[in-house]
Amino acid sequence: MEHKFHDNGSVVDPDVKTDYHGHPNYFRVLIYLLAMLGISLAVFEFHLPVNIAITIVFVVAFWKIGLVVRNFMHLRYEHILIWVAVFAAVFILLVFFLGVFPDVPMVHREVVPKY
Amino acid sequence: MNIFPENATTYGQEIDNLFYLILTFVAIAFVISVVVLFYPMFRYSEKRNPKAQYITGEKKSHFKWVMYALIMLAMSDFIIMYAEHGTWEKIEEDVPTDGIRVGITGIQWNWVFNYAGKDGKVMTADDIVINEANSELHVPINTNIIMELRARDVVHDVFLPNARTKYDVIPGRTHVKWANFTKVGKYEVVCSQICGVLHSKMRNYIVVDTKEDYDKYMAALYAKQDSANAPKPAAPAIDTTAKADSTKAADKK
Amino acid sequence: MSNNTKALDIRQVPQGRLAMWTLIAGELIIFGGLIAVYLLNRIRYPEWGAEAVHTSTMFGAINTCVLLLSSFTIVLAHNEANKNNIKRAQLYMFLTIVGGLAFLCIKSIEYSREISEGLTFTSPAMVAKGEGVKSLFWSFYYIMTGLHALHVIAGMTTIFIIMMQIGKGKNIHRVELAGMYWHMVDLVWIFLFPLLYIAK
Amino acid sequence: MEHGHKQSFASKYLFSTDHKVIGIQYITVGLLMAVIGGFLAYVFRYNLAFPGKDIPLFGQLLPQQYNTFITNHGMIMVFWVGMPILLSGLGNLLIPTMVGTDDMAFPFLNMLSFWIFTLSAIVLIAAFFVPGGAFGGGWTMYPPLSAGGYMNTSPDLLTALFSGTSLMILAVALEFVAMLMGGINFLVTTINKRAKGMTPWRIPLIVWFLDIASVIFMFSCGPLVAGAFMLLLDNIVGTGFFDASRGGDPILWQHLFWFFGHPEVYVLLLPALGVLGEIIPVFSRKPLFAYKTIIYLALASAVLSVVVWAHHQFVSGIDPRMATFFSVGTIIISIPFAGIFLAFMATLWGGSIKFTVPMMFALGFVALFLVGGLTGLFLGSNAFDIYAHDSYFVVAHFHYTLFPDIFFGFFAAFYFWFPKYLGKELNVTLGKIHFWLTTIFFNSTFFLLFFNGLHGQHRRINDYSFFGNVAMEPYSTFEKVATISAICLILSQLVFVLNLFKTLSSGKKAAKNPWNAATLEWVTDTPPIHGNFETFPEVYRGPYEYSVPDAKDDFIPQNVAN
Repeated sequence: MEHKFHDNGSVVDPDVKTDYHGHPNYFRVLIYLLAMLGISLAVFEFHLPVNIAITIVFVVAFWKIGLVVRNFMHLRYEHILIWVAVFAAVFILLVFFLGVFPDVPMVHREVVPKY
Repeated sequence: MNIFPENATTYGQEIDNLFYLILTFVAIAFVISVVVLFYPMFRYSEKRNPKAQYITGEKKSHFKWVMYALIMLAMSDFIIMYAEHGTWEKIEEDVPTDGIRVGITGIQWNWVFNYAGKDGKVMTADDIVINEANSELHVPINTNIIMELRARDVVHDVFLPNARTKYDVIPGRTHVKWANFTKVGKYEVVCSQICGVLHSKMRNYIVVDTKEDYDKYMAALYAKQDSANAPKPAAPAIDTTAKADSTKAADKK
Repeated sequence: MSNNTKALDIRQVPQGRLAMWTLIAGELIIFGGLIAVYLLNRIRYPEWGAEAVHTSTMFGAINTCVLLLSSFTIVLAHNEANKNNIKRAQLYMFLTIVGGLAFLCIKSIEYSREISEGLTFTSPAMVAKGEGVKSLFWSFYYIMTGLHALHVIAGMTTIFIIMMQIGKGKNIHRVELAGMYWHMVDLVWIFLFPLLYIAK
Repeated sequence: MEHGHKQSFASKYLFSTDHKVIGIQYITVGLLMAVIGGFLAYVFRYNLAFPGKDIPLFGQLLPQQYNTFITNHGMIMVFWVGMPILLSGLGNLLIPTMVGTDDMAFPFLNMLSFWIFTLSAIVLIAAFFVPGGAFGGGWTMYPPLSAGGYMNTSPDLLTALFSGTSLMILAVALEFVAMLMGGINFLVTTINKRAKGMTPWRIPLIVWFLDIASVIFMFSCGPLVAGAFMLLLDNIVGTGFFDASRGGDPILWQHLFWFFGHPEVYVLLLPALGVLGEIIPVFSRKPLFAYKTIIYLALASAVLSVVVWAHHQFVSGIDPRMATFFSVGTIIISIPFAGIFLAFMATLWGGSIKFTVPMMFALGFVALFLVGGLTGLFLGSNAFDIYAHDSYFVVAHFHYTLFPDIFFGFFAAFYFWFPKYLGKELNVTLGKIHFWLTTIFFNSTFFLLFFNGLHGQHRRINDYSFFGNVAMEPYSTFEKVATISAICLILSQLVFVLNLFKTLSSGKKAAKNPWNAATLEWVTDTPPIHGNFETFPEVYRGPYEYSVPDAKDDFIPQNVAN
């Protein structure tokens, strides 16, 4: 069925080229990602103090996620609303985590009945 | 006719007063809203006002009326919050430490009452356990009753209408709540959270005695426990099932 | 449109990408909810660190590597599809599917090792010993990796169908959409890897 | 447009990808489920008033059946009546026509969504017929009651899978999948397929609200989907995610459930508010008061809706300080909704109000919701909630919010858009009788229950004569009044059914724009053709241009250029 939208700018023809965004250097991104993986493995191998290790590992994980989302999923070329949607998802998870935090991990273990 | 059932605790009246406070605000808001909603239905009906005005409401001079109402609502909201917070703190956060400790454990479908045994602590092996249908928990008047609330199988909810208190009991947790009864009488303890087939039949009593009656009742209970325990070693107060064991094991870590 | 510019009007974002982003946001919240629940329990039970020792960091790292490489190949497939090099796009998509299969194979080797140690979904032996809390770690391990594996299978199926379709010259723009889904699967794994394999 | 070739019955009515047919399908299934939900309500209400008596059309009600019935009544009315009718039904019917396009962005996905939804309804109903019966532990499904075989003892995987509990979880999960598909469709359609000139501030309020509701739904259901997966595995495999003896946490489920469960209330509320936003301006002949501000308020409430969930758990063992935080959140979220309602009331001022049937339902909604909303203040303040939680006060409160929301919202929409989408004029007298009967019997059913609740009547009990506090007069009389009114309320819906069938069989053909409304769906034919518009309209103005000074008519349709 041909579409009668003329010039409202929406891309509705299914076979139209969707390559409206730029392309980063994918290979370089891959190298970064593998290097990040190396860092988290190194952290594991060298038995750093637990707190530091966990911090590094999670910073690296978020960094990797950022690299994949921004480059492979082309979020860096995307409309602002898409950014809002993705960050809203993260924000909502954070709210959930913080709201439940006092009730699950912080529950004093000793209140469990001692029979 | 009383709106609430008979009040029997020190903080019960506060809850009732809170209701009347909120009712005042709500009644005012209700009357205003009803006027705002129904007056235009008469004044601006098709017959009386055949030509409507063009008001988009985006102008500040129009929208300010909504703003006033919202500010009023917000203010009354926060007055209510301020007024009730003290009651909440008193009931939920500041549990007194001195008083008589009793254990109330929800099982399908009964409340099990634990009196402290000789050691003065509940949930130990020498507790006096009452696990019968329609059983009574005797407590003295004008004393802080500190209730350790537990559940053994599913989620229940201790509801004492006359004490104006209620709390869920969750397997794996202990909630410590309190009440101070001011009237002698026999009050219901019901389960207010659906807990299975016979949820509707889960009802026991709290009996508030004078101090003398309570002492007499307890003395009789201790005597009975002694005679029951004399020939054989003390039986565990609560059956230590595999579930309880594993919780305990988890606990030590 | 010229390269390297953002879509300024939201309507310039094609329907497919818009829907895919919405789906990804929804999926991220589902997985994120699971991860949040796991994290809450992980903080509550420090003894889970001792259980995580039984997971194989080496296998996990290899799997991460495999998924990263497959993400790379699918993004190349998208690149080629845009240049209308259908054959090369199909080749890269095939490589991605191979990557997914490799991931699943490694995962199943891991599973069989753990199951042979008695660490199963419910770990009845542990529960019988009264170590129910420890068995819960394994329940979480299997539900998280299992749900992820289901997504891997779904992603592979999608990529396979689209690989067939573009062979007939249809739906070339869908290569990118399948790729986005595959990246999402990759993302989840990137987060699961430190959670389950490194934090010990 | 493809309206030349012939379609078979199945492809035209059953497996149609036309958004209008799908919308009508959703509403039909929703109404059928409402019949089931209403029947369940009738049975357990009758049992409450006359415990132990034989119930006409049913017989004896066992305690387990009572639990099953109240559980499924709640489930059905929220997820299988409110959601399909208000969100999916209205969304499918209205969004493409109102934004001026031919169909949804993904018509096939849309059809799939409807059939998955129907499957979920079938799964839910099937649970009644498996051994052990449907789940009966409250619609909130709190574990451990819903896990580990407390309801259905299950020796092996297959029996466990086909137990009432598992089937209910599966049904909910399937419904979520369906609604997620629908939500993606709504969003993409609105964002990407708008007519030329349909800028964001020219989109009708209901489309905005349906989209905001979809966003709330999609962003809040994730944790519950994960939780449902875990609960299902607890049931069929025997894991211990919510088993306290193995380190699981029943409170966690409550958080997961209410993190979705409370935003769900707004998912149901926003589409109905959107209906008001369409109807009130049309029959006041006045622009919607503060249209942009209403949308900003709705967005604010969408953001706030994720920080209020734990007010359902004030007495369930959450941290008391967090309870205060959530109490404040609850109180704050009342402000945007109060603002929206006040804007609707302000729309009436200076208007020229026509009391047509849809307008009566819309105003009835506002008036009744006022009671529901204001009683929410009692429950939102956490100290009074200690007493009122899980009592009939709560039951009356949420029926005063959800009944006007789901049914008055739906009836208003029904009487308003029926002439458009089915092309027949409804009988006005029957409509007015329907409105008055519904309003009167609704109030007499639920208003007295506030007093029962305040007197300590707790929920989900099949026989109150067992409890001294509530077995006394006048509360047992109130029970009987509520039951008789509830039966009358259900019977008065027969007027609606009569009106519907009379109109379908012998109604007059409706005009193209019977209400003189300005939005795009009234521009096209009645009923709209497949593809909606002969030529796609172009939009030049906002959706509520009524009584514009110096205009020819008292309304200017959106597609009319200056």
